[in-house]
Amino acid sequence: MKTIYMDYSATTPMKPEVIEVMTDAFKHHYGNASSIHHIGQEAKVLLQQAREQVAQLIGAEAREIFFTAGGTESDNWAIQIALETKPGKHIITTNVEHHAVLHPLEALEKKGYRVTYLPVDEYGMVTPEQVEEAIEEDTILISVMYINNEIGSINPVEQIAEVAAKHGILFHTDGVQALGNTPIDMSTNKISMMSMSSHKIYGPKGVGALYIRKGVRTVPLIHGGAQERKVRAGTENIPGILGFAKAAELAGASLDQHIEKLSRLRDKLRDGIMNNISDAKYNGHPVLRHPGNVNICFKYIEGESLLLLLDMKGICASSGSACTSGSLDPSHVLMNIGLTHEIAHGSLRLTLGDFTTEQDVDTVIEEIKPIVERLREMSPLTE
Amino acid sequence: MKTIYMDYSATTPMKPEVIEVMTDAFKHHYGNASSIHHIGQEAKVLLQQAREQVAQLIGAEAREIFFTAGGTESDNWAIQIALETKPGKHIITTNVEHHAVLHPLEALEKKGYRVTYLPVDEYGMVTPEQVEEAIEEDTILISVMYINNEIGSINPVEQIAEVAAKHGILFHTDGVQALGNTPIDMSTNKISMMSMSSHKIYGPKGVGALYIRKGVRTVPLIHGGAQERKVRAGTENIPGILGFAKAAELAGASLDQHIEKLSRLRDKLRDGIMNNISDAKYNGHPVLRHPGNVNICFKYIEGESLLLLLDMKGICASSGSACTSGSLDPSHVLMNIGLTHEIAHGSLRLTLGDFTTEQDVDTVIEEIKPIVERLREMSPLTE
Amino acid sequence: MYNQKVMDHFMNPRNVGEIENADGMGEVGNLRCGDIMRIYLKIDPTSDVINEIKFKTFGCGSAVASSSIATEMIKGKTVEEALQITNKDVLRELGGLPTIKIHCSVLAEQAVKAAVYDYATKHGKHYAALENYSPEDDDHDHDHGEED
Amino acid sequence: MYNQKVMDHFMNPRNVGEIENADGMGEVGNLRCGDIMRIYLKIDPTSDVINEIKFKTFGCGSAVASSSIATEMIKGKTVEEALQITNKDVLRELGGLPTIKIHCSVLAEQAVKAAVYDYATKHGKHYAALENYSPEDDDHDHDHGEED
Ligand SMILES: Cc1ncc(COP(=O)(O)O)c(C=O)c1O
Ligand SMILES: Cc1ncc(COP(=O)(O)O)c(C=O)c1O
Repeated sequence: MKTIYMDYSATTPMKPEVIEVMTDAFKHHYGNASSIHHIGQEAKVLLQQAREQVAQLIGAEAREIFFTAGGTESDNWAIQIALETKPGKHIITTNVEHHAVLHPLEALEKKGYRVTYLPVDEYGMVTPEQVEEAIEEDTILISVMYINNEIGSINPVEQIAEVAAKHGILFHTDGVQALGNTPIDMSTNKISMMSMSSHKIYGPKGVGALYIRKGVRTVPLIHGGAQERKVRAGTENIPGILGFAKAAELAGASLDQHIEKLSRLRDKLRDGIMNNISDAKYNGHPVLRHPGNVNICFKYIEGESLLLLLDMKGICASSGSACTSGSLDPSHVLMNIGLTHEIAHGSLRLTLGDFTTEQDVDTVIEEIKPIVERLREMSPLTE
Repeated sequence: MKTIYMDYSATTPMKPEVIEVMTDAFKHHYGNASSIHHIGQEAKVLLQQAREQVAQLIGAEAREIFFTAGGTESDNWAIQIALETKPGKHIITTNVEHHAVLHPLEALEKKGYRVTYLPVDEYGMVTPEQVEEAIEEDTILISVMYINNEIGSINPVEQIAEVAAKHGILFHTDGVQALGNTPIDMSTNKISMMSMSSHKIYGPKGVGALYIRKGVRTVPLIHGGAQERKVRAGTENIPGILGFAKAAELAGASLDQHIEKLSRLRDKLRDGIMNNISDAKYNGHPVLRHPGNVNICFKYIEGESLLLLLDMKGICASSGSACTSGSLDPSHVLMNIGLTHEIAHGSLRLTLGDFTTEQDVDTVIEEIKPIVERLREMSPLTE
Repeated sequence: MYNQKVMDHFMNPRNVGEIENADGMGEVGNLRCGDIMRIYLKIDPTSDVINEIKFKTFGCGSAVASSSIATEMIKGKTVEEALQITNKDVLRELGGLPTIKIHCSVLAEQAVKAAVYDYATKHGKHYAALENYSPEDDDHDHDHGEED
Repeated sequence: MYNQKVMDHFMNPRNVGEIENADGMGEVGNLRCGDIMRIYLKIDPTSDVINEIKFKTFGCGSAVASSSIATEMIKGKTVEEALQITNKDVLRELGGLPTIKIHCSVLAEQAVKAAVYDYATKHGKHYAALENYSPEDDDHDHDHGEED
């Protein structure tokens, strides 16, 4: 059975060009970039090129890119930077952030910090005005995600960055889902820090970066050797970084087509499902949206069952149901956009990417209806 | 010109079997192990197998292995665990630890913690008695490296672990250089935590692990998703972890031969150099030593110059000279085993590994003498 | 995630449906947690044998599988026998469930009890195993635990 | 790490060696920091032209290269001309050094000054450029800075 992968927001398959760069690096560029000999120095040169490639994708300077082990580490680090370089005990964020932002902040609350979790609107978005109103005397950081990973809505981060800059407060955005899926230009905005992750843009796992605007004071989260200009210790993962850079280069070269193609397939998928199946709710913003994200709640059924039956047809998807989130409640994102438990449990996230075909979309539209019907027949909620 | 790589302690080339496992994973196992669909579930199964493979190399249980992004993160994390789970303000370590241990501890000193840096003997080693004497009322952690990365001496960590256990104090060891280079059996010792790094055992960079003995309370350093039993967030780097596991498997299968072969080549290299060149000092313990480590100081010359000239002959090595450490002083390890600046600046570390040949050793013995002589002729210190 | 037996019962659930004019009907679980299980029974009044059983479940794979296997285990048994079946039996029969899904087997046990209780109440029957039973306690203990 | 010109001067250093009965000899740097540079001069007493220059250096690649290029720059120049040469000139001539190695070029400038001072002292000469010079200040400013 053919696999139809529609879980690109969870992680992407790697592009063949990326795999090629990495296997080449595995064989030929194994050096430690801190070493003086030629094997080390070659690695160092490649590292710098990679930094430039990643910088280019977001209109940044190479020295504003600091490589990490992924989006989660970048999020944690950005918070740590605010903590250690700014006096103050208050942080502003939203109630639909990724756990990589929420959980470190919750840990801080236990240590005496105050965190304002801004409520979002029905699309999962906040406004610059909301952010401004929440600012207090001792606010040290505003962190608002760029694109929501579950429902795909795009926040007005550039305007929020303006607000933060006006008040002299650091502004961090979790850009993990935004990178390669929307144009980002650091040379024209005021974002202080942005988290990125390679495995969401067809690069390898275990690599990411934190953009830190020049002038922003930096401290390490991971202490040790003098790598990454002394603020992120650990032998540089050169093959991984080169893979990330290649993925960034490819993403930059085809960003417009990527967005155009995915948006079209996304809307086709949405329409195909919404026109065919009743008692369904489309989540997230209709327009200001991740180009590959479709998120729909089907009444009367539970998400995990839906995923399992889809999987039997080779279709890979995800859900914010309690059962898949491994917790008591459905995902905090679905709850915080105001869904009831009843609806939220039946959520389905289909995320498209560069290997998604028209045929894939047609197949999913076709397969999903009988599956939903079958589960509804089994459900005590359908009357 | 042929490259003769003798910098295995900085990082190792990857074994072909490891590259194969990883490229296969890149193509076929790109799933997010948290996903419910088959692509994710396959990844999860492989992750568990990998955990078992790494556990096996050190006689641990799979659930005692927590994957990280490398040795540095593991070191930082182990310290964080002690910090957050134990009341007390005192930590014991040695003055020859890797920066991945020393720098986080220095950061803690600024926050009011007291750190005892035990002085080492001429070989860079501490005794269990020394450790025991340093224990205070509120000692929360003892961290002593297993094998020193510069001079290769092996500390009596099992006995130190006994001392720690007797006093009910957590014992962490930086095992980055020990893994795959000396037999380790967690089932017969009392080490609480041990840091490991994949790229030192012919695996990929950007992957490592922290061994945490069952029963030791754990908290995250990197907060976020529920990966690694909720204590190390971030999408699992499955291909990297599989590569690490493969490397661990290979290391385990040939540990005895590896140690035997390297020790022989190491001693041959040492003798070849020491018998040929006067005014040289062999650093580190003569017997209790990393099987591939040769560390020699040549009087009257400076390490970086030596490395550059060796590199011109294709020989990759490292040095603890000030110039290569990027700081004012020669490496803290060389200074703390009691060397004078004069001698310490002329240090050379040659580290051998599985791809080192007899021929390589012969070549290095032959090439190094004229280079040392040439630099000595140029030196104002040679009279 | 799930073993073959669980998947089989999820993919091909036995006894799905409703029984019109059922002798007993029980529903447990709640929407908040995302599992609701309803069981219908037809019981021979003289022999007390469960002749027919059907279920409807809203929930995850293991909730469906637990319902399915529980109905299979109970079918043809007397009510007293059926009441002896615990979530442990359901688990054993399924060949195990992931830790965070154990509560689904509890739900199945409770759904059976609730349906029998309904039958007993309506038909004036008394069962020792229902002595301390109260439908309000139904809400299964919902600790999803830690993932393995 | 180093550009081709630096590597060339490191690999093939010009004017390595000693001058017996040198007219001036200067040594700067210290062992602690790992760089010591010694320069020997032969100077024509009437024209004040530096006829011969040799150096011996203990230090890293850039220390050797700085010594080598400095001796090349100075050879054949008058003492006054030689004293005008600063570490910036040495750096420019080398085509640059990594930030943490800049101090090596400073060392070269100071070694020349020290050697000329020695000559001046021994031969009773006075040079405007040495007016404020004192050999004790020799110790070059040793901030290795941050790596790029
Ligand atoms: C919005 C968002 N932030 C952070 C992360 C974490 O990134 P990583 O898995 O690279 O640690 C993810 C994905 O998992 C994400 O979607
Ligand atoms: C003893 C020791 N500890 C820690 C590390 C850091 O490991 P990594 O480079 O994987 O972060 C190294 C190597 O760099 C090491 O040799």
